Amino acid sequence: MYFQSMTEFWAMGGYGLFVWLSFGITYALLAVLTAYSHYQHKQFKRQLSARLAREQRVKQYQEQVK
Amino acid sequence: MVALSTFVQRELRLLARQKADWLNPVLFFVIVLSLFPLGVGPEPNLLRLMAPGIVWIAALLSVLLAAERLFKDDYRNGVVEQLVAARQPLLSFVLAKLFTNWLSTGLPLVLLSPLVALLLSINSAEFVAMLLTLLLGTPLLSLLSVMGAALTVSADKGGILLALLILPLYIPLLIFASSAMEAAAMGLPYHGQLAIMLAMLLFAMALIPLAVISALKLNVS
Amino acid sequence: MFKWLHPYAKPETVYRLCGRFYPWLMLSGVALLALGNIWGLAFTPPDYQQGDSYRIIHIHVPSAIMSMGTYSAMAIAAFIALVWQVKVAQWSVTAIAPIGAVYTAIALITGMAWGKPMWGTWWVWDARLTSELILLFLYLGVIALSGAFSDRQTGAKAASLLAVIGVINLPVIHFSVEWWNTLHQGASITKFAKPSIDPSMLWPLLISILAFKVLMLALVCLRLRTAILQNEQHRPWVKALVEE
Amino acid sequence: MRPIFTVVDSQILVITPQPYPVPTDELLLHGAGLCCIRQDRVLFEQLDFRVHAGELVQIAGKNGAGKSSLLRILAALVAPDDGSLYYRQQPLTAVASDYAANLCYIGHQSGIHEQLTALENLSFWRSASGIAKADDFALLAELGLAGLEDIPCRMLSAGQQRRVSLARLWFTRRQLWILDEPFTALDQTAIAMLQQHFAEHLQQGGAIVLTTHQNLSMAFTRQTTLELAYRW
Repeated sequence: MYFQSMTEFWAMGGYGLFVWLSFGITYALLAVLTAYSHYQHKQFKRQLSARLAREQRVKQYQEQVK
Repeated sequence: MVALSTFVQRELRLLARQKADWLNPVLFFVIVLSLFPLGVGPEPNLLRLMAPGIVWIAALLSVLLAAERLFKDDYRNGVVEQLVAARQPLLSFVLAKLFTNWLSTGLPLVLLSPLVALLLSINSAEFVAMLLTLLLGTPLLSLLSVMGAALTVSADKGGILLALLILPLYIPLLIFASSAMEAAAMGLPYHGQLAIMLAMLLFAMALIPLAVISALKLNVS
Repeated sequence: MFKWLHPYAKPETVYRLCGRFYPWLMLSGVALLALGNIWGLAFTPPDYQQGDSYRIIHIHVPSAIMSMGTYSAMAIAAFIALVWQVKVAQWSVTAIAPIGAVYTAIALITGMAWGKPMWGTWWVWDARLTSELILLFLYLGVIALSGAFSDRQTGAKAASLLAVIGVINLPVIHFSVEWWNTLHQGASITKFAKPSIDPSMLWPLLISILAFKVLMLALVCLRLRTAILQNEQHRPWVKALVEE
Repeated sequence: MRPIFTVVDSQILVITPQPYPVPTDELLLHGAGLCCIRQDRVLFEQLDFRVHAGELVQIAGKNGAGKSSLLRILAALVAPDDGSLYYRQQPLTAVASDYAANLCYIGHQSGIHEQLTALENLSFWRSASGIAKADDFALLAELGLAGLEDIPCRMLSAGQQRRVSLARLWFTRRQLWILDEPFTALDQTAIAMLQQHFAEHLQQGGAIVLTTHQNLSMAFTRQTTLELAYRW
């Protein structure tokens, strides 16, 4: 560890704001992109199973009519 | 090559019947130019300093405005689709579109340049540079905007999308054209910039018609 | 030439491969990023000129390098999509573009945060920052175009074409911006210097670059899986997959 | 393979369709295992499709059954999602130019620019298909458009516009016609005239693929109907 104490580490020699801002935004953006991609995947699977269920119902209905 | 002249003739005829299509962009160019002095103040030195940027940004906007409608009618009434199916005439169609698009939007800007020089208090050396850059640059601008128009012809939302696509591709042209005009203002030679613009134009002329053709093909699929 | 690739270009195979690789790529990406960044933040000496602010290099440089790298990956996929009509390649263009856009945004924001203490302002029309901004526009264009059509397939094809056009233009744009920058600002602005970097600083930087690369691959796997499902939703294997 | 109908740029004034070679049962277009997916629906799959010289193929089906999509696949505008097309036994992708040179495709949209007159539209399509100028007045008069030749097409009714669009079929020398809803907006006389023209084309060894809602009123010697079912 190069820094003497935790406070010094957070202060980053007076540049704390800029350093932690950059790192924070980077991690936040990467996390958001990952989470959003996961969400899209799940969401699509849900939509697809809903559609398959709907088609199933249509088929059942058509068979009843016959 | 299927009779390029008849295709050009058709486009010219359409331009003659739909004058608003090309008159509005030209008018828009003049309006934008006259708005700048109202915005930044009528100081001649300031205007002369800003002239390259103003002229080229106004030119971009007006050419984009004209390009947006370029393929819309022919897409809607099925001409594009049927030409794609016929394959052979497509290149002539695209070349005719490119040529008449420059004729109706690029050329008027070149012709209007004396007026621009008056409005922005540009001296004669700069005026010559502006004329030359407009002559070399507007065809390139037409090529780029026609490509953008072809890419987005079947898109649900046009307008802003077209600008977003073209903007990054347009930057080199903007840089070299305005730098040539600045060099002229300082009495420096600007052959280099013109040569680069010519090179970019030739490069674009070779590749962009092909890109337009494939863009039209994928838009009717 | 690409014949040997074809069996692997089957969407179902790609879907399964991506699913298998994703967790490992993601885990190792996060681990590498943590390693590189903690090393760079806490265990290297400060720069003698820039003090501790230089530590932003550990994300700025990797994201800037990988924003370009991601664009070339996207352009290669687009080229394959256009020439050999490989559908998976087409879909991967739309899957890659948002990742590249995020990397570019990171490079821009960290560049600004680095520039503030160095130059005194958040934004300077420096050649590299300007190039990154234009790159962001290119990415946004690809994303916007791929979503602008009612037909998903048309959107993917148009985005591929635009990506190829963009990569042809990228060098021209880059050099013109560089030239414009030297013309207008000369040496008055200190650019991000490329100092002879000390090995103790170099290792964490290299690890971070690798981390960004691995993370990009992981995200491509994840997003491509979704794209494959969306485009193949009528195939029996997708139905079987969802119903299970 | 050499196209049988080469386009000859001659200075003829009267349209004399070149005599087609002896009508044969040659298989012109063959689609094997065609599949089409639009948006989130499978329109059709495993569809086999054959068009012979001298044959008229009518594609019927409800709205949204995929008639137009099938035509667009046959016209090589869209690649099928599965399956492949063969033109004269050769894969379509290998002989695409030959195929396009023997194809006359008129889609759902007429291909008529509303700002141009009937004459101008016709001469545009003439030169687009590589055919020399000829007496379009006579042709338009034959189609019942006498006196409307030099009026912008936006002033014409939908049926009249459709006639201008279909006038192409009277001078084209392409063997295979692919027509999307050619009878839309046409009145009974025009429909009869068009079918008469179809019969002549078929007689000379041509082939026609068309979609229509209504049944054809004329009986053709060789006619196939393909009914596309609406699928969920």
